[in-house]
Amino acid sequence: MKKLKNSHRAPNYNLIWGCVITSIMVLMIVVSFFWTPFNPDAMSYAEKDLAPGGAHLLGTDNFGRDIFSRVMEGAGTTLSIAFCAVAIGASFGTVIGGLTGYFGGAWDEFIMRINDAVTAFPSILLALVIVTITGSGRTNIIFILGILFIPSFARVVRGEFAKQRQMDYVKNAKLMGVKPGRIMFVHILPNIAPVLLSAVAIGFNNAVLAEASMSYLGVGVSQTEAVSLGRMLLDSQAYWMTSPWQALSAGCAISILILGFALISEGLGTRPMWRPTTKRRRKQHA
Amino acid sequence: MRYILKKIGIFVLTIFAISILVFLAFQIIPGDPTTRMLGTQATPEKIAALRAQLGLDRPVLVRYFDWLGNFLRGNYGESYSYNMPVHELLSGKLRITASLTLLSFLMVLLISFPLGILLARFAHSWFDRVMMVLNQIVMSIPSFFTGILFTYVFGLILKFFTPTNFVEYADDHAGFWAYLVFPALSIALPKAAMVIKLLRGSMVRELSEDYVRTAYSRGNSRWQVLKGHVMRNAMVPVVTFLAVTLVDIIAGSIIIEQVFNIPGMGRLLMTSINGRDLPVVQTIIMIIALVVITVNYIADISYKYIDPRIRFR
Amino acid sequence: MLDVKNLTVTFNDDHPAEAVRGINLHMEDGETLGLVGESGSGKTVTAMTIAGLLANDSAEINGEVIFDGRDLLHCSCSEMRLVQGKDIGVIFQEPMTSLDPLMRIGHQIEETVRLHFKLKPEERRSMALEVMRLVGLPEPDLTYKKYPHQLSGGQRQRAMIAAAFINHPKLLILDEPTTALDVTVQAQILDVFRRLNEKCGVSLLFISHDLRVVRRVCKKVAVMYNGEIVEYGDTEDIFTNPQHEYTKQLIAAVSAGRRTHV
Amino acid sequence: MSEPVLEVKNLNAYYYGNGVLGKKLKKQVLYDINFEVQEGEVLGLVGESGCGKSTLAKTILGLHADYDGEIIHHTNRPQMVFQDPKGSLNPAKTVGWIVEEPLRAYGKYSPEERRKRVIDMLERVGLSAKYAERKPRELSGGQRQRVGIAVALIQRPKFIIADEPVSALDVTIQAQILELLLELRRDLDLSYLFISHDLNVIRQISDRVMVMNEGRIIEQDTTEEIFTSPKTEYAKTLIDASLL
Repeated sequence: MKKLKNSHRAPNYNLIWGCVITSIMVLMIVVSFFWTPFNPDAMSYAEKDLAPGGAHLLGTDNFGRDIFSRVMEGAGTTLSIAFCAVAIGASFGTVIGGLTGYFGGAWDEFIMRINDAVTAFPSILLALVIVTITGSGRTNIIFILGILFIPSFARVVRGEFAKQRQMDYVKNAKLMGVKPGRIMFVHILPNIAPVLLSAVAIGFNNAVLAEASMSYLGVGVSQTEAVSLGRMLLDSQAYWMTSPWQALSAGCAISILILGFALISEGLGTRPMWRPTTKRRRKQHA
Repeated sequence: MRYILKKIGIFVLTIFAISILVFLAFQIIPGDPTTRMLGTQATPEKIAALRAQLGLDRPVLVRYFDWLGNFLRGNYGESYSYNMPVHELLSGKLRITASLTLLSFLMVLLISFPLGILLARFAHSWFDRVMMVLNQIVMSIPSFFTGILFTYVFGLILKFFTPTNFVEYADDHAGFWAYLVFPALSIALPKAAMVIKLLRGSMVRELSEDYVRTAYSRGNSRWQVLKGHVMRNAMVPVVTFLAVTLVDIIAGSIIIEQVFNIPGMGRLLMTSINGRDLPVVQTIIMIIALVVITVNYIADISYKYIDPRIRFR
Repeated sequence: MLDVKNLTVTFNDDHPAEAVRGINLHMEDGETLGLVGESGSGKTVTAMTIAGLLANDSAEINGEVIFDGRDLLHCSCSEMRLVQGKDIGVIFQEPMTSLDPLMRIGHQIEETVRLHFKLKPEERRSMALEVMRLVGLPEPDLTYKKYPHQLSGGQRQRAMIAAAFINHPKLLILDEPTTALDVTVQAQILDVFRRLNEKCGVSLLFISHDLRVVRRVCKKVAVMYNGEIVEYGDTEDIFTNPQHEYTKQLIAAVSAGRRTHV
Repeated sequence: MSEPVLEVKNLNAYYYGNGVLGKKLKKQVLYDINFEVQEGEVLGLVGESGCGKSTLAKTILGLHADYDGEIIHHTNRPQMVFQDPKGSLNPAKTVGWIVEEPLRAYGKYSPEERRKRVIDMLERVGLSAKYAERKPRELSGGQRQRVGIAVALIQRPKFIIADEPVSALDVTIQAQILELLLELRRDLDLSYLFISHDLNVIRQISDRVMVMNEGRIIEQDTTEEIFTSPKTEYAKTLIDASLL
């Protein structure tokens, strides 16, 4: 049986472009931890409202701060919050989803009801409610978004586990006497990896959007704590006439971050690179 | 018939559960409203008196039923910061947010259906690929950024509308709707992009089903197959998503009202969150919760008429 | 009635195994021809090419398929559509998925008529009920309003036959119509095909991997292996003295003789 | 006859669907099943799809819990060969890993010992060692089914339930797999409960045959008896439909 070559398959553009965009942004963020063209918070009245180009790649804002370094820093904050939130959501979600999906029974029904109830509400609304109770700020936002992502992850993982549980290879493993824990994580997990990764990518997508929205609404990362893209957008809105590039660069940064993750999830979800395309049905009439 | 009764039963039950949840959520909030109302000269006696006056010292259950009773009768209690009844505060704002949401939802339908079908018809062609890339980009741009772009391009430069002054419905009907067009569009665009992707994907998936092959074998043309068979089958997952989309639009309108400073419910929600004006927040959240449940309930019921298989479960 | 001359179909994407390498077939009016072979022998591709259902973006087809004097391979889609459903009916293997789940049975059966003839709704309805009775669907006027998921496998296959046969086509192409059915139901469906052939004179092109089924319905058999027809003749001759090695293997595997074992 | 390998006494099995308002709907699927499998015997079980054959197989092996009645295994670790070669092997792992997994669960052998046994078993079922590194999707249906058999046999069970092992395969390959199963029975003195809807396959491989209809065993006899003089009406129609 000749080994199936993957080369002549149409390359998975979504995944490639998604990785390219995301890695550029991540690279920029990692660099920003050590070095930024200018100190993001250094104000210099002389250089107020400079247009992009020259020393300041993206120009300066109304306080003379360099926008490019602020965007680098802001993207870092947004991404780090998103990362922690997704980490919480994915880990708890996978465990809860796995257990309920694999073992089923009353617990499965009960948790499924809660998942449906929570996911029926837009996450932003829930986040706003909790923020009223707990107050805003970076750590609060991380925990709020983290907890809010658990149900959506749990639902995806539960669905996949329940589906794989019916497969014969899982029954076979039970017959051999393989312990449930091993079946779940050694047998089933690798088979649902593509779907899981796609859910993580969607998680990032939503997390970045949620963080940016909350900061824009003024309930996210507070101004003193750290630079946030959402906050930059909010502050720069008033200075449209003088320095529109301030809002544009912040907004584009958010969009590019989201686009990167959206492309990755699109690429992973439908047709991961390493799985050859299923036989195309020869049905449609030309 | 029993099926519908069961559904109504669950509907009422869910509302009841949500009302308890919302009420409890706002009881566990640290800090007591009275301290803020009394401000600096808050002496223990004054606080106790005010608590008694507001009835905060009664057991939780009593307060809950009292609140629920008032809520159903339309009296949502006193706003802390504006110290006037909440329902007066809300009256005009509810209509603004509702019209913004419905206009936006209408736009989503008008944009996504024609385009979705067109892309399914020309699936895997260059046109399809280009549009899907565009679609992906539009989907990734957050609605508030689109809002800002619209205010900048259409407001300040092209002067289609003056960004900051909102036109009241009372004094100019046409102006009211004209002003809402761009905010609604900036909410609708990313949502429409998602619906297009789902509708196209669902139709392309249905096109590979066996019954499509049978339809071709009877002599149907490509359009006849799309219109007669695939459309309806593809609609089943789309309806679920439309219900979710409508709910997301409500959330989206809260943000967009900040961008276009529309004095709707969303804006009031934000100001009362920042001002920790709890009765107002509690009421708005409760109203949104009711709308969300009703929308999901209607979607649940509509499945029966779209997919007969569900009817007989 | 049907003349397939040197038909070759090659696929340029990932599964060359389904290629068809230059086959010739001939069918008179009212004839029943079995096309037998294992999965991958190209029998389904041949049938789909004749019925014009092969999406030729992925396949390269040459040769000729002369049907009533017209070469189906080289006519436009619109001309092809006039033939499909009117002169050629197709019945597929999976009764569960080959019917539109959201459309009533009667409506689907009538669709074949609606596409080809301008008739008043009552006329279409009576034609549908009449063909439903012909294929043995229970209480036609009740089943008319039902949805596919409310019928059993056998009933759904009968509905498929009714839809394909309502215009009394000259040729019925059957792609493994009984494989997905239970043994007892299989026998009844095969009888329906025989009745249609004997009473209404429709010719059958019967595709299957199961010799026993083909033997019950078809007078002539063509055995396909790896894209070529390796044996062609009357059913009984093929069964009594198969020439080709592969045909022998096929018959041995299915023969009822008990295998002697320790 | 020698000691029975498996005894099933008045076995009833149920399925719990979720009825209206969460009330559990109890649907009986198997009615009063009684039979034994003798050592070294191939007991055929034939019936149309949906008559409960697979449920019986799952219940006997403990994969389905809702039943009453007695199931007595006289051998340890009975194994199963599944119908769908695509689904019965873990798609993410290599063939070598899949066949070795039962030994890891068994936990008695060292890694080298395990690998040696895997290679022996693959050769025993007619696959060369080079297939060990391949993924299941790179194998043909017949090859995958051979791997399924290797997985079932590597723990040296004495009793195997084969649930429609050849139905998904082409006729010519079916014959090879049946041949292999009979060979293995002789060499490793196994006993089979062989389930199929195809009477022809049942006839080729079974010593005794049970005919099942809607959850009941309506006839049980030697293969000769069943095929020459079926007693029940249902068995007759089944046999006529299957004859050439």
